[in-house]
Amino acid sequence: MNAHIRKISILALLALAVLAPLGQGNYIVYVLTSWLIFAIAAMGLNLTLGYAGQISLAQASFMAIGAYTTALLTLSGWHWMLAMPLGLTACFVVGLLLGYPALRVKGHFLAFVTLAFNTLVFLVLRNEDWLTGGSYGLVGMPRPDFGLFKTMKQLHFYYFTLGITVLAALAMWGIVRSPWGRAFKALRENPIRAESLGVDTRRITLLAFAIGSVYGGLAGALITPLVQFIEPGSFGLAHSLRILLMVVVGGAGYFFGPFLGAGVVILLPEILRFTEGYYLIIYSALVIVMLVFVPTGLIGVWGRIRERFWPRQQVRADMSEGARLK
Amino acid sequence: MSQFLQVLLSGLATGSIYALVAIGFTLVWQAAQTVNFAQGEFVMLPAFFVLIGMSVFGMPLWIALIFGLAISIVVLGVLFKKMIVEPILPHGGITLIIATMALGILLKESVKEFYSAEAQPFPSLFPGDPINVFGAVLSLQDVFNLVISLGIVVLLTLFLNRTRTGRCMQATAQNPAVAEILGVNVKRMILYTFLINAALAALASFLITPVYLAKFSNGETLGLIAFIAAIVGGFNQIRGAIAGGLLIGVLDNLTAAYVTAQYRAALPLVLLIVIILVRPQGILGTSEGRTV
Amino acid sequence: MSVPVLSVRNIEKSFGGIRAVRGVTFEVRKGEILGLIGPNGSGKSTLFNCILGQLRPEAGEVEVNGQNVSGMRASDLNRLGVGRTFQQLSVFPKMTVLDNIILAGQEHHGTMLSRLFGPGDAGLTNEAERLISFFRLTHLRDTLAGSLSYGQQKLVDAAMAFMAGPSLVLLDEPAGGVNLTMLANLKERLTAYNAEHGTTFVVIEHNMEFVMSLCTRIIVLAEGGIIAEGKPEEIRANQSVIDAYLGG
Amino acid sequence: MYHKHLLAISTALLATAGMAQAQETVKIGTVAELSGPGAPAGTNWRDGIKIAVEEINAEGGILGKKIELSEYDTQTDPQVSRALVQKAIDAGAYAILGTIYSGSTMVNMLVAQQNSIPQFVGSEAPGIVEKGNPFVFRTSSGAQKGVPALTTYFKDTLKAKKVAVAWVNNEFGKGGRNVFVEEMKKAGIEVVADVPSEQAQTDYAADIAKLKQANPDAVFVYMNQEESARFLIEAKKQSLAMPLVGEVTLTEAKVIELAGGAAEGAIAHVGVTATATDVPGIGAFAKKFETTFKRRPTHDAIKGYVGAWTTKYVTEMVGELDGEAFAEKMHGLCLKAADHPKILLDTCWDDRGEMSRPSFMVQVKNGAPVVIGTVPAN
Repeated sequence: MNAHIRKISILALLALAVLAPLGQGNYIVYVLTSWLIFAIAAMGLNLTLGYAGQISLAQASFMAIGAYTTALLTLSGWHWMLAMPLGLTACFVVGLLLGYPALRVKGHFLAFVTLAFNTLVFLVLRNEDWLTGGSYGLVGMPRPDFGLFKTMKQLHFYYFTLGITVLAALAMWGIVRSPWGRAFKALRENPIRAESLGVDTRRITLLAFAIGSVYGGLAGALITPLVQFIEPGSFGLAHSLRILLMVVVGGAGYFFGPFLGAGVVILLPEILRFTEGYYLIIYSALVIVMLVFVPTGLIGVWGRIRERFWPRQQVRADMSEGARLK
Repeated sequence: MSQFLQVLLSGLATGSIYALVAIGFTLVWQAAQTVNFAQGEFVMLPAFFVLIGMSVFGMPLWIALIFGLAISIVVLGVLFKKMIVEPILPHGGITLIIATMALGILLKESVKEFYSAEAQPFPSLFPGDPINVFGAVLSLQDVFNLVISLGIVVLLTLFLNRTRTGRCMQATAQNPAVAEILGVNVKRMILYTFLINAALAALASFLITPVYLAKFSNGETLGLIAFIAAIVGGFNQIRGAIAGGLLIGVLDNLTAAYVTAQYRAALPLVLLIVIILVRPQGILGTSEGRTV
Repeated sequence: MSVPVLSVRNIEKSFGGIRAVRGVTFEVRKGEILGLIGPNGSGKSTLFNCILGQLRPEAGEVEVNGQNVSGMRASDLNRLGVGRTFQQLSVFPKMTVLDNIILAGQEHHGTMLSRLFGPGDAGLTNEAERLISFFRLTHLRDTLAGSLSYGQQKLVDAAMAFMAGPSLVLLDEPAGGVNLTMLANLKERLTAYNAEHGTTFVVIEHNMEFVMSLCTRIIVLAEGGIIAEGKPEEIRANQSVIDAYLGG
Repeated sequence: MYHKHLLAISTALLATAGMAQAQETVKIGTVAELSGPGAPAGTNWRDGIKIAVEEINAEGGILGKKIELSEYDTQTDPQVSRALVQKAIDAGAYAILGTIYSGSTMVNMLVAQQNSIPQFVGSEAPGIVEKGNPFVFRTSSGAQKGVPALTTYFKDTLKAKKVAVAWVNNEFGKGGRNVFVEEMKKAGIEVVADVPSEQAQTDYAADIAKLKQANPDAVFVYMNQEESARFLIEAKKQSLAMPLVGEVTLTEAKVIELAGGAAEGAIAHVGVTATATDVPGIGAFAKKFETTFKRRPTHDAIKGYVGAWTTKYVTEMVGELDGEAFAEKMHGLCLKAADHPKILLDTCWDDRGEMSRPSFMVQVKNGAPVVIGTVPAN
């Protein structure tokens, strides 16, 4: 029965996503599209952070790898549908190479390695201007054309992105529901016990990171045709941090957390417009307050409210907190 | 030759600042398992406290420095521990790391909006007279940076090894549970670590800002380099932090001068990956006994 | 004679000058239920952790079915057919009992890829349900493991150790904190499992009654060394064991 | 004197225009770097525009319609800037003023082009006018015009045989560096050291040591404000003896404030400068800006100011609110300061939107920039 309600609400949300841009100006459609794209990037990071419990500060760099690969190939005449998988493969391989040394050591080394990696990607994109256009970036990438369905119009591109997002979400759903997902969950709840049951913590974390990176690459592959201009500065550390906070704000380890978090981060500047430059101050302060009181993010806040007004069966006190970061 | 010497000496002077920041970072990591991603901002901020002291309250420089130090210890030491680390640490290390990232943004943006988005001049603490060393030029500032940070390391080591409080702090860092049984006031010892970290950050801030200028974004690269210095040098050693700091300072300058200026910022990453692969405990670190 | 299931040779481990385990050597044969007992601080937990690779001994070797496992990671050890339980509660509290048990088996089936693309239960539901009913937990199949009673969680913990069909299971204080009825149930089930599958057990336990009635052979440790070895009744009568427990 | 005169005129105009005011307004969108790293430039740009719009509205607006100014903050993010130009156009903007960072302009100018909306930008990267976009116009000369103006200075005044270039490795610095190297090649001057540095770099020891080793006759310094200041401080420390010549930034008030004594003697070529107070329009603007905002205007403020006023002048020459006609009129247009005082200096736009006007050589003497020569428009 609960699953029934869940199904209906997912369908309702999907319908909302289909109807939302109708009759809106190009700007709103653009904002909605970038919400979907960042939700994809955040979904990937959620796998790394929320499920495998590792901090990655390189999600924007993986977006860059996806974006530049797609841009270079589509500029040389490839179709987006062929260019994109190549970008994703590149992200997967780089993710493995980067994660391997970092995850060999205990502690939060992945955070530092990815932090430094973000700088490296920026430098390569800027310095190798024979390939990447250097600090001027790349411009004029075509939007994918599917014969009858052209995505040149903002609204069409939105639906194209929505379609890709739904597919990406379904793939993620599959991962989370597979034996893998169970292993992730076990890892998060009790890593030592999981290890003693044959769960290869190191390898599964590495793969989670690499798959999470692929989602970053997919988001990048979509940014390219959306903005039709990419430059190294759009994939800096600040953006990685922004995606990380999306995951945390939405609720790390919850399937729909990234959508919520990305929505908040993309839309908050609009809502807090009246505060002018203070919006980041307010936002970061709110994040800290949230982490003090409800570390499980906005989805956790909702859970608390529901628990308060419609209490369900009594749960043991030590178990009442939600899935949380280690 | 004089170019090499110049680059080497300047690298040591810069590296000594990295070392100061890295030491505080190491201490806090050991005592409270806190990885502070706002460490760079902790160095950016104290200079602004001094500027506020001078411009708003009209203090003379030396008073303003003491004022800046005191405020830093309260805000970056006590308040940081009480308002952020204490309530969030029970939720787990990752949550705390993310909170310190948000804190970094908060500090940076606050300075930008409430003080200035532009760089500000900062008074020099030492006369700028150049000292000629075999064709290389050092300022008195450089010399003091080096002397002060080495001095701090010596003093800190003496304090940790020779005083009762210092030994209690070490016991706390190694095994809080045992320290507690031995009658050490663990909470107070951890607080001391945060105070020392704040004081070191303030000191580093006062030493570099005359050259780097006071700007809200100054912490961005400094924080990263300090982490990497700490990891490269060896996390569980104060000596490690200073070795890592000096090493990065020198290598960074040598890379810029002789290898590639375009990729100089990649050096810390390369160093980090090499260390992780070859010697994860760091150059001077000892591998930790704890496995479970 | 065949190769011993577990062979421990000359294990040495010290902590800061205190020798917690001093050159312990023993073997366990197929189908045996070996009890490791000893007063607090006798080194049995340290020995246990050395065998399981959680601690790295300074000297000595551990072999499982003739293969050297010194320094092996826990997950690899498990894949060699070594199951274990933990002293503290070690179920996955936010997962159902069924999911707990399936997890314990899934890493032994298929590849990394097939676990990613395969069916959600990795085809293990039937096997898991058999084990659940063996441990008489069927009515709790879909309950979150975290909401079970302490004793029930101990049963789930034990069941997980058996899911992968191990040749050797190490039980770390299985009786600790479990009430009498549940304890009898646990002992009965372990014995039945041993009889049915011929699985070898090594048990660390404080509860003498439990050990004496469960085990076929007992090793007594004191101050890091073996002071006695034999059948339960021999141990019960051994003067040095009584001294070790009473006199220290 | 001039200032008072202006005020009198504007008050008089306000009085008459106020009565005949039409309800209709002209919407103009300021899309600028109001936060993020570009905030200092963006806020000056916006504030320059604010002064202009106040003046224009006081004079009755454009074609008798008041200007309704909307601000959009790009957070110095090109993607956001693109979205915001779209947003401004969705809201009915007749013209876009901004952005300043070339990276942002490169992307958002496509949107204005698609919608046939004229756009005045503060960016100086050469690429902007090389894309065949008929709707983009500069408010200051691009690097490929500004830097060549310096060639004669290096060649004739400094009589340099070998030079070095120290530049910040972003799209701004790289553009300037490329033009400079090209120019030196043409002039037959050898470039003996080519030293890139990072944006927000703090340690310039290695850079200066390299320059010292190369020992050129002069160094061309092409960096943003605070980087320039840190560079000058380190140069003084290592007593780098040759002349340091820059383009615009090196002698800006902010750089002098930051570098203190180390800025002494630095030379720069400046398009428009608030220090050129003997140009009447500039003096008046600087004064008004300072009383309104309690700080001195930068060249970005002047650029914004000129952009807003040009919008008015040219629209009234066209006689209607028509973006395409406006763009057509702009190409090849020259405005004389005598006829259009708020243009400040005689200014021309070519058929690509590039602008040219007389410029100045400035040197820091006794802690203040002093005009040491003028350079004719090129």
